Amino acid sequence: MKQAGERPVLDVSGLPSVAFGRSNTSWLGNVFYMLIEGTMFALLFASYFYLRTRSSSWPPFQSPPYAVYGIANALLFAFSLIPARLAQRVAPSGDRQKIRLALLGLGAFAVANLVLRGFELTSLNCRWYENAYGSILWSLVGLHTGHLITELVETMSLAGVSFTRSMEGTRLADVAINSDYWYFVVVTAFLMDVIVYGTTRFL
Amino acid sequence: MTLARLHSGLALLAQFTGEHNSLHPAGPQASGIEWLYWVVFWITFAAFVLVVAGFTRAAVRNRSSTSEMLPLVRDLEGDRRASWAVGTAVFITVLTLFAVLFMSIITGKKVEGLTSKNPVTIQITGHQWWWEAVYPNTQADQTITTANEIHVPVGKPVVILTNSADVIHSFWAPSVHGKRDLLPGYSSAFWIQIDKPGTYAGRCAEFCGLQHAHMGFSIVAEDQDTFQRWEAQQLKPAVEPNSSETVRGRQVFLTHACVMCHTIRGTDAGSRMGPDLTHVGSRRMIAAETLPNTPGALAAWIIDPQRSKPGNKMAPNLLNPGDLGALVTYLGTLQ
Amino acid sequence: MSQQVAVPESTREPILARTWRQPGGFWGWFQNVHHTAIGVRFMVTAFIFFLLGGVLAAIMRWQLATPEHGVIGPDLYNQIFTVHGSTMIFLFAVPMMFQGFGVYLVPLICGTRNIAFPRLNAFSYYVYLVGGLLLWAGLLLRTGADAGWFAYVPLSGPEFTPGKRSDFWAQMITFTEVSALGVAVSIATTILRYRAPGMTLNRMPLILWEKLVISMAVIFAMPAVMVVSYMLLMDRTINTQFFNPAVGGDVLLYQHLFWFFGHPEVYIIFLPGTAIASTVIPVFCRRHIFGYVPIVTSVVATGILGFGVWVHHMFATGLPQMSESFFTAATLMIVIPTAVQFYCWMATIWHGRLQLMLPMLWMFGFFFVFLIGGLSGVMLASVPLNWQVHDTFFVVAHFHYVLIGGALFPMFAGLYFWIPKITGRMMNTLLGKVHFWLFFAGFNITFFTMHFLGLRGMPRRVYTYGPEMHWEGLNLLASSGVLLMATGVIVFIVNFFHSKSRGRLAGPNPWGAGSLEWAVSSPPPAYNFLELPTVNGREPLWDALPNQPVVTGLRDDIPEVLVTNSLDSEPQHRDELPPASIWPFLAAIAVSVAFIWSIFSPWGVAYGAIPVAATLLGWLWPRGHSPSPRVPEEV
Amino acid sequence: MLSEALFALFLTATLMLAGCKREERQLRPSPQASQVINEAQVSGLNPGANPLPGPPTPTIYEESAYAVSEGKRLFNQYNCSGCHAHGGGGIGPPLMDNYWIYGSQPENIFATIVQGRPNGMPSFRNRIPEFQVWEIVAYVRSLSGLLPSDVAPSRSDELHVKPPEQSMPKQTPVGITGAPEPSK
Repeated sequence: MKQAGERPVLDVSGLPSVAFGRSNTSWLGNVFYMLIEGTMFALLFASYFYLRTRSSSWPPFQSPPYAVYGIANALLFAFSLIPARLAQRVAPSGDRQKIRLALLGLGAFAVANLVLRGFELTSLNCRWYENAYGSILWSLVGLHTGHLITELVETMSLAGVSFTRSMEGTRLADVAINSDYWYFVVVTAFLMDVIVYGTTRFL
Repeated sequence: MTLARLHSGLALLAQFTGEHNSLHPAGPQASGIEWLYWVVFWITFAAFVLVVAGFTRAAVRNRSSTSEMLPLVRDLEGDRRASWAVGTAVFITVLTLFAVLFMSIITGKKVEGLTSKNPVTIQITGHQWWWEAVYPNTQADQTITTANEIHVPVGKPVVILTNSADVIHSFWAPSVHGKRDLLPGYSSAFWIQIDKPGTYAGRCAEFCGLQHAHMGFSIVAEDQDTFQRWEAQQLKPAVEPNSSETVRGRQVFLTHACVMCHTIRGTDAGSRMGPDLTHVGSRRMIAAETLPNTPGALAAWIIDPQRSKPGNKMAPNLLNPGDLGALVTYLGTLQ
Repeated sequence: MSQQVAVPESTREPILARTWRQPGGFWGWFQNVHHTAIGVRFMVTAFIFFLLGGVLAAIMRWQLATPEHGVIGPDLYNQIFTVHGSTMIFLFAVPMMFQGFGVYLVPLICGTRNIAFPRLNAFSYYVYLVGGLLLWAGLLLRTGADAGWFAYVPLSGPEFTPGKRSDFWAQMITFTEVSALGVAVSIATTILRYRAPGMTLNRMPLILWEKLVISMAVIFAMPAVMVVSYMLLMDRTINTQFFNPAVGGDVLLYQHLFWFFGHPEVYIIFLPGTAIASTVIPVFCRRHIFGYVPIVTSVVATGILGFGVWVHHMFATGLPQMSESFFTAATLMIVIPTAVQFYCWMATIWHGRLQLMLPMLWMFGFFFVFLIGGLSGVMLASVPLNWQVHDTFFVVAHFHYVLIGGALFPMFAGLYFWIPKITGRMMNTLLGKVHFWLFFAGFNITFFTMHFLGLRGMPRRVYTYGPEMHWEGLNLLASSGVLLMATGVIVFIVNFFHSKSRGRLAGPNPWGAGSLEWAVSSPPPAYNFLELPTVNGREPLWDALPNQPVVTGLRDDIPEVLVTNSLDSEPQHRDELPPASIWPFLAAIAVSVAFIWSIFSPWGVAYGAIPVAATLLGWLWPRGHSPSPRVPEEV
Repeated sequence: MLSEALFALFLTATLMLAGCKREERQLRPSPQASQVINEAQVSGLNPGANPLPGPPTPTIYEESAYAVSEGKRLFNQYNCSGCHAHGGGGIGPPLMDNYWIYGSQPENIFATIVQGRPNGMPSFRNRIPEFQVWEIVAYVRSLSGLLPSDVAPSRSDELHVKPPEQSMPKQTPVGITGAPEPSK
């Protein structure tokens, strides 16, 4: 029987079994999903500007969305980057106490964002069935709200796991990846705000 | 010269419809496109022959019929020569594509370049599944409305304005010009000109539902005098019935379902749902070029339009034979 | 890295087999997450959809054989051609060429033990299966989509397609796109992370390059069709106004978004064909491929340029002339990378030692057929010619030459090439040749004829035509070719089942090929590679050193794979893959319920999200402790 | 592989048995249905919760999304909207509410269209073939949510004048007395 030992071998047993950062496969998968969803956002933005060219006035015969809740939510999103970054920083240490705190903090921000988003929805000054402007506006906000809900569920699930003994290995890497995804949610929120509140007023 | 013979030979394969053929142009637009077609055809044909010859030569050159596993080939000298060959081939390909692009753009410009100060204007509206043709005029009573059969003067530029009443259709008479989509919410214009008198068939080219297959139209190109006579005739209101039969026919028309959808100018019938029938008797075909305009076909169409065009918007009409006969006779008099 | 005494193979093999074993039995079938099983499922399912789509095609050709033929009425005809097109594109071509071949082959060619995200991959299969069943159940329930495979609004919209026909179609799109996106993420991650040590980017087999480019094309193109099919669905169910011109909507927005997906889609279907060509040709010419770098460049260029040409599907809508000229130029430009690949293949054959075995025979069919399709594509790229032949049978001929030439011929080449790997037995050569000639002849009879029909003015998607058009002779000829094609496919099926049980045993490497899938037994064991290989060249088996090292040090008792970096595939860390699980299947069911429910009530999305979230939690919930606590490290 | 095939087969068989009337499209109505109603019916006034015994009601129209959408098309093109607006009423009574002067059953509405009613509703006898009247009847009923929402039409490609029929809340029809109609 031929033995592997007879051949030159490349021994990898000393390599780590979990990686943080870019060499993590889930990190890469997450990047791909952000690309997919980013493309969806980009296409909706493009559709928004396309539909704008087809209408003589914009917003068509109605006032632009009431911006106060949107601005408040944008500020909240900006501050939410703090717990997100914190979670990412403490994740490799495996310190469950800190991870719990950071995740719960992020979750609290997500809940607050979602509540404010509810107010935003009531102040868009149009309905999705009124005209194409309303449809694209609601789609944009709706798509982003979907992401917000997903991210909330994911953060709370991770927070749940962080109270069990399973919070080790790849789960720690998942905490860091979860923060990456939160950054994505925040960036798309800003872009969306610019379009929903900005272009309806200033362009 | 031999090239010309070959052309006609190839054209023979793709012919016999006469007036409905991209390669049988009747005006400058279709001719320009036909010219481009043949140029590009010969370019691609040459490319095809060369590539097939190359693969054939490559295949027979070192072919080995054994099915045993042969050792690998390493042929650096061959690779070096192949680099040159591939590079040259790519270069020629790029040049050829530029040539095609150039000719395509100049043909496009030429084909689109037709214009005139005082053209005949025809507003075409696509309906499921027929064509409404209006010759607009600032005076409402000078506007001609007809369906499916478009008359144009020979040798004069005609501008076609497009519109759709429901879904997307596409206006296409291959012997006259390429197709143009009729999009709801958009109106556009394009120019045609026909130099040879005759009748040119056209069809809807964008899938538009159940009767997409039977959505034909025709363009009748005639000399200026005939065209003007046709115009004058179309402007008149409907012929008054002059016999008891036709009086009864009009009565049937006005008291049955017909009146719900059709217009006959000069009577109470004024609905724009179906084709305008004021001069229906003068048309060659009915039902968007599906049936000949004969009394028999017309009667069959009135009784059961769903037989030859299932799904079309005209309802079957159960008329008693006397009423039907009178109606058909009446419609036949509407020249 | 310390040298370690290797455990003898004889004792490792059972351990590895137990670690990687997938559960058997009825429920085991739904838990399997190994890429070979899922890949074969994709292929078999897609092939069944191909046969079903072919039956529809045959019915259409029967109807069109004579003028005013009354076999089927317009309503059924419209459903049949729509379902035929949708099936062939969404349920056959992409799942077969990208998902099927990709999922089965990529991990083997990378030299690893399973695909990345194996559960996502299994989930993608179930979602695809449900999407396909949805479309076909629709057809059988008289709810067949009937607005064409690109379902232009307003015809497919709320006013002109009453009932649920378009909704079924739009949700089928969602299912298949979720599936394709999941597989694209898995495949791209596998290629970028799981390549064997030594398989640097510069040595990556061409098929991996192409799968990577296709995955990226999927990632950027498929969102467009999801966006547009959702707009359509929302217009129909919750009364949004995206495509209603009366209140600011726009029908061309649909076309722009659809073709922004639709044209890259063509390359998503065609590039796997070139991947197979670049894999098969060197094997049967007994030499390395000529022009590795130009081919890679061409593939990448095709992937990028494919996103810049979508407007050539819309020339007849009357866009401004400037933009039309631009898109003509872009479309012609995309000919160049394909031409480069053709010339490189020609040079490979020229300077090789050709053995015309079955896969190579199909390759020549591919060259011939695709060449015609590509050249008629040059004609279509020209705006004035496009005005004449667009939406006619000329276009039908063109895209069947491109898609059957670019996907089906390579697919059969690939099947004859890899079926010995999948089943362990060789296919019969004589039957294979009969299959080829029947199919090749039948195909050309049917589709070459259609060029003439198109020039003679026959629009596509007509359920019948009048005798006064004089199209009957050519149509009858076109219809007759279907018989030959169908017979050919039947011969293939007979050949498959015959060889599956009685064919000659293939052994690990029947063709003497050079890529890593041929290093393992046929069919591959559950763990793929007993020892993970290392690589020394573009054709790992041909270029291996006499004493090529193998990888040791991965644990045998847990499903572990080696993660390397993207550029030069240096080992980075070990990664534990999840074991078999029923959760992907349950999640697919939950997602399907939500999607289908949302056709009938918008509340389906809200209520349906609850079981979806529950199954996803079950899927992702940690599986207790790893056998040994694992220490994270920043790499 | 076998279990997969069996599963698919099973699913298909179940679905085929279920059938789907919603999508039925009768492109060629039977001669009876295309008849125009010529028999004079002496109706007089018989409003309210006491519908006339009419001809048996064909249910096919109310179960087919195509027939209802045809009804919607005809409702607009035959200019019913001229008096009833898009169901909101104008010269004629509104059709979107739950208040039915002449009964909400299909045969009541059928009789109303064919016979006409005092105060302006003309008789369409002879003018509209019977099957089209039934289609219009089905559409009119969808206006007040009396048809299942997967059969009722969605929004149209026109100016937005009212919520689409598929999102109409189901109304409980009442007669002129205000009491709910006796259901059949």
